[in-house]
Amino acid sequence: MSQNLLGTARCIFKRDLILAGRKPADVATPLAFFIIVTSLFPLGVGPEPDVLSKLAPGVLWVAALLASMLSLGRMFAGDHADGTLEQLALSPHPLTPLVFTKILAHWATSGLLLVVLSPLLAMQLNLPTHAMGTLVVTLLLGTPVLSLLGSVGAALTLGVRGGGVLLSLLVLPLYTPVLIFGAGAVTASASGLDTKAYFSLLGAFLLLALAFAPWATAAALRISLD
Amino acid sequence: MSQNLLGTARCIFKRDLILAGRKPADVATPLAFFIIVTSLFPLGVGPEPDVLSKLAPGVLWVAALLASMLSLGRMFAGDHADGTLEQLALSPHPLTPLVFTKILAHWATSGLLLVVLSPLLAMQLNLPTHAMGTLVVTLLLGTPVLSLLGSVGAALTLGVRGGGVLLSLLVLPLYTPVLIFGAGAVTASASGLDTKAYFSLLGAFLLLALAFAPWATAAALRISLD
Amino acid sequence: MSWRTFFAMGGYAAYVWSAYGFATVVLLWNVVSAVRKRRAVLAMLRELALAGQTPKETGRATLLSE
Amino acid sequence: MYKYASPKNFYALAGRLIPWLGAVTLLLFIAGLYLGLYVAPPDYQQGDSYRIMFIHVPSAWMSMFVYMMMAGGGLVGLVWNIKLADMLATASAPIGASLTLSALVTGSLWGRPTWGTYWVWDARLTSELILFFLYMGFIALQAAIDDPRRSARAGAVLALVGVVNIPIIHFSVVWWNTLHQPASIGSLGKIVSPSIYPSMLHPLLIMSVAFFLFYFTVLLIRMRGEILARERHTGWVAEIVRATPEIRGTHP
Amino acid sequence: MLQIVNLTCTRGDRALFGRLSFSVQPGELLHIQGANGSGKTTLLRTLCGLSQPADGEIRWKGTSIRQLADDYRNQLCYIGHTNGIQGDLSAAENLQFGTCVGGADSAADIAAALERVGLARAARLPAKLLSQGQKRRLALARLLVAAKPLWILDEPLTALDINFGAVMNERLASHLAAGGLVIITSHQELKVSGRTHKISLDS
Amino acid sequence: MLQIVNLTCTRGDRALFGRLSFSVQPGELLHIQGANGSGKTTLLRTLCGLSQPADGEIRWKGTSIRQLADDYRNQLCYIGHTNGIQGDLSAAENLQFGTCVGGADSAADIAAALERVGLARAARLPAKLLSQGQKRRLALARLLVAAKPLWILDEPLTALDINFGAVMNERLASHLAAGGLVIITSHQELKVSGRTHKISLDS
Ligand code: HEM
Ligand SMILES: Nc1ncnc2c1ncn2[C@@H]1O[C@H](COP(=O)(O)OP(=O)(O)OP(=O)(O)O)[C@@H](O)[C@H]1O
Ligand SMILES: Nc1ncnc2c1ncn2[C@@H]1O[C@H](COP(=O)(O)OP(=O)(O)OP(=O)(O)O)[C@@H](O)[C@H]1O
Ligand SMILES: [Mg+2]
Ligand SMILES: [Mg+2]
Repeated sequence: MSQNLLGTARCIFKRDLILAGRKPADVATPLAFFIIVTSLFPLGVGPEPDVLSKLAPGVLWVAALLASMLSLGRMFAGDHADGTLEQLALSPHPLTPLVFTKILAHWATSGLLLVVLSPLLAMQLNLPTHAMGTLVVTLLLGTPVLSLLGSVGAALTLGVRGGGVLLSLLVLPLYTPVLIFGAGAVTASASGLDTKAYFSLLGAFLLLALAFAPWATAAALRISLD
Repeated sequence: MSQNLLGTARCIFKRDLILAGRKPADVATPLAFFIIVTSLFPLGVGPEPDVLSKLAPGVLWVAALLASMLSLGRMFAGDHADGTLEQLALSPHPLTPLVFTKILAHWATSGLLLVVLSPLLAMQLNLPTHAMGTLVVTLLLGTPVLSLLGSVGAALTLGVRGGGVLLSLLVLPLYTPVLIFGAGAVTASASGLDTKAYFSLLGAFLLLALAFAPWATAAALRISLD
Repeated sequence: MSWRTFFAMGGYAAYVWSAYGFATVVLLWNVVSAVRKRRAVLAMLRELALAGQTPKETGRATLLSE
Repeated sequence: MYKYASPKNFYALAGRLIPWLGAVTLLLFIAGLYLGLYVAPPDYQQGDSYRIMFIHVPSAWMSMFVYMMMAGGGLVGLVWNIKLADMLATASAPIGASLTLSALVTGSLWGRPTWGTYWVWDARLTSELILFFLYMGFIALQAAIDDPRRSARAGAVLALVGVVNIPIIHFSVVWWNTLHQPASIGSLGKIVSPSIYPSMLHPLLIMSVAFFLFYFTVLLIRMRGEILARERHTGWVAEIVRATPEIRGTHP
Repeated sequence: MLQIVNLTCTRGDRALFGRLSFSVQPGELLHIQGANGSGKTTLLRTLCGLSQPADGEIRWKGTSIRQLADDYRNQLCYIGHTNGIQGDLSAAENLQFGTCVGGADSAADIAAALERVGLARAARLPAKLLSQGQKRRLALARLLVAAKPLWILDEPLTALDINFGAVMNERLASHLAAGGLVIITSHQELKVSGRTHKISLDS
Repeated sequence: MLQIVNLTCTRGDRALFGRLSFSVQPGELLHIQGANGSGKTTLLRTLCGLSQPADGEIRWKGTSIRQLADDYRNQLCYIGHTNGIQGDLSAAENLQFGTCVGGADSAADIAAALERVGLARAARLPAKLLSQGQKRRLALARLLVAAKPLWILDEPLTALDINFGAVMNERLASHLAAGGLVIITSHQELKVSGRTHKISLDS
């Protein structure tokens, strides 16, 4: 074993990014979903600017959450189908950090892009400009939590009949705390209130998820491979 | 050929209902999704009853639309995998009415249940009671359109990699008119306005979809089987 | 207290009795579905036995050559 | 004690326990209902509507207790590979889900006369709703996996992730509400004061014990079904199958 | 009766076989052979009308099958690689559905057909519990109920044990004797008495 | 070295085989045989530690592999039914990733290994364009780079042509000669010189 853990992790990360680059449609579809859902909303609720600006934080966060959930499917499915996941599970390195790397790569090609896209959509929904910064920061703290928690669900539903809808059923209830504080912070900031408490809570969630989710995902993957 | 078309259609309808009864989870998951998504919105937007009641029509309709979209996956996937679809395509009866029967059965085990569930969720979102009737009627007119249009998408994405997300991209743009008029009617009724125009438009969509969608779905299925 | 006042529940009859009614349904459903579940398993095992799919003896590996 | 950890012995033991447990549960229900609906006087503020408490509160308590049992069973099954613990988790889920539903519905029906609305996005209500979703997720996941061993272990991981999340969800919802200053509805504590009359407390306690025993009774029945299904290749189950007369009307 | 003229089939962008011509008369069996991936399944599906040929024509009683459409489909029974069996329905329900979709209406025959393929005792079991061979038998039972002149069978003998393989061979023979047509692929040797032809897709 | 004691494996709720015991020493090859569905793949996956046995133990140098965990996995190279190849990466990238995950770090060897399995010219092609046999070769190339003592191979010869099949047999022989262990399934006959044993899972 001349290769250390870090080298292997870098290897996995690089590969997943290359793959995302070679299959741009996989990356683009959740983004498109994000855009479509936020655009559907004004259609459903009506076009009054002040109503929309009041709704904007909630709608943006819910749409980001749904989009990030939809992108979970591809996190392990491809590797499961072609046998790469077996090789990963048979690696002499512990599975948890390897899985963590994969989650990171997934976030970089989904959640991160949602964050980048969000100011544009926020503008569409008349979110006050001074709340834009908060929106970006909460999404930056929150979307990794979504990827981390979601990875557990994705691993559990690997190769399971009706996996897609099932995944959403498993994952959505777990997402609520992030949603509450993410959207809460943006609303607070839009009405000029302090947002420090929200940020520290979101940070705490992120730390907790970082500590537990990769481990649970690794366990779930071993179960799915059994 | 001693069996006539009607008998065969009844046979298909009965079978799909029996199957839904034997796999209650498949039926329940989109419903759970509907409930969860409508419950996410208050978490994102905040619990004030009057804000919620303003949002309610849009949220309910968007959630119904997403749930009905997610349930599309199972419309043909099972039959495709086990070869039943081939048998259907080889039936001496024209494929269009048979497919129509399948769509009907699918609606009865998804859209119809969403309609039944909707007053409960409307209550949770503080929708004024006098708008409840409109909500139910618009959903009753609208969800069959969703199932009909969706069936085309489901048939086109059969057996395609990444079908789930692709399906949503194909289908969502088609759903927008239904969403606009469905949610519009409920909003109008909540603020005490007339809703006749909306109803006739939704009715027109339904008739149009009834006329064309089964035929397009049948064509798409033949292409998928090729 | 007359039966009538008892059932009237001080004007809250609709709420109280539907709550109790729902709870009763839930409790009964629990019992019935649990009992039926076990019966269904038994019935299924009977069918399996009748269809000749008796539990297969665990196969035993045989060494062919040394 | 240890010998009852084998499915075969447990099956027999449960079979003997169920009638007794069931009988005690039934008696407690009768006593609780009599005391709660007939003997206890109306509340001076809420009139008779408070009587919903006697089913609402036990349902709500049990909904949380059963989730703990489910997660505990999952943990034991996952770590020590004990089949009975897996079965306990699987069998608990539908019971817990139905009791959660009961708490939600009875609570709503109580809310209408006291709050004037069936539903508010209050902290406790919201987290109870999410608990219901967690149950549904567990049930759906286990239903979707055919291999019983895999299904049990996947369910266990999910239940454990859920159990870590429940306090987080609970407190986030509480803070969410305090931050949002929700609709002016007094906290539950104000409505039912701590100095509750004994004539109201006794039926509540009795009903709570009844619900508790009810859970165990149904759990045992369900576990017996699970045992038969998962041990169907063993000789002793075949023996039971042969000894049972045909049951009509239960088509697989 | 069934006449194939200059048929060319492609998959992806690769031609599998080109300019294939043959005809099958009542009472005849055509055995299609070829290596894995040579295009046998593709040919059968094309003959059914499920796939469109890249070129060439298929005629039934002199008329193109594209023109006949439903009338042609009413003459044939196709059993493919997949059995067309839904695991959550019982064996009897599956067969019932299959014959119903096939356009036959013969509730009474279901039990008899199950009996004849040796599944009488498994009739009420969910099909997912059947073994691979039993599933194959259940699919083949459709042939018995439907009573169509043209049988198109893709590897019908896979997963069948020797006994039932022999039974199948007899069935094929009696179908031929009654003036039926059979087009079949099989990697195994067929022992059917009657007029049988072979064709190989290997180039 | 590798010792299997009283192993029982189940799938679904069905026991595939029970109380299997054997041991494999350095320089030995064990050929596992059995009908389709008899549980060969299940056995190999259990030996890798991917599946948990229902009962029994697997020991490597006297210690249970559950205890050894990563240390045991560092000793083995498993090639399963699926090749572990991602179609959108090139052959070289795939091999690079495979060896990296396997814990070896030998960028230089990649080209040599591809050369030795006859893929030098296809190194930069996306793997999805490789033929079935070329994909199999690419998977097997991992064996050459990784240099692990224990090889666990599930039908390694499928899709390989006769030439490369012979090359594989030589590779196996030289691995044995160097003191390696091989556990292999194959429906074909193996022509490996060295100490080989056979075991059948059919009951
Ligand atoms: C849908 C509506 C409701 C839901 C989902 C609900 C849920 C719950 C839950 C989860 C608990 C257990 C809390 C714990 O022990 O930590 C509980 C307890 C309780 N609920 Fe409700 N509740 C609802 C409506 C009501 C209403 C309207 C009242 C009275 C006006 C009420 C009175 C109580 C009381 C007195 C307790 C026991 C006290 C305690 O444990 O703190 N609930 N409820
Ligand atoms: N969409 C596709 N694109 C390219 N090639 C394809 C596609 N679908 C199938 N093929 C190829 O077409 C060929 C014909 O497949 P077909 O199933 O007809 O073979 P077969 O003769 O029935 O083989 P078998 O004996 O294995 O059943 C195969 O080589 C397959 O790889
Ligand atoms: N989840 C499951 N539930 C029930 N049975 C299963 C499950 N997964 C696999 N099986 C069955 O387990 C058996 C063992 O499969 P395995 O892949 O080990 O066979 P094999 O010996 O490798 O066969 P082959 O020669 O075809 O590769 C098969 O009969 C399969 O049908
Ligand atoms: Mg074929
Ligand atoms: Mg195998």
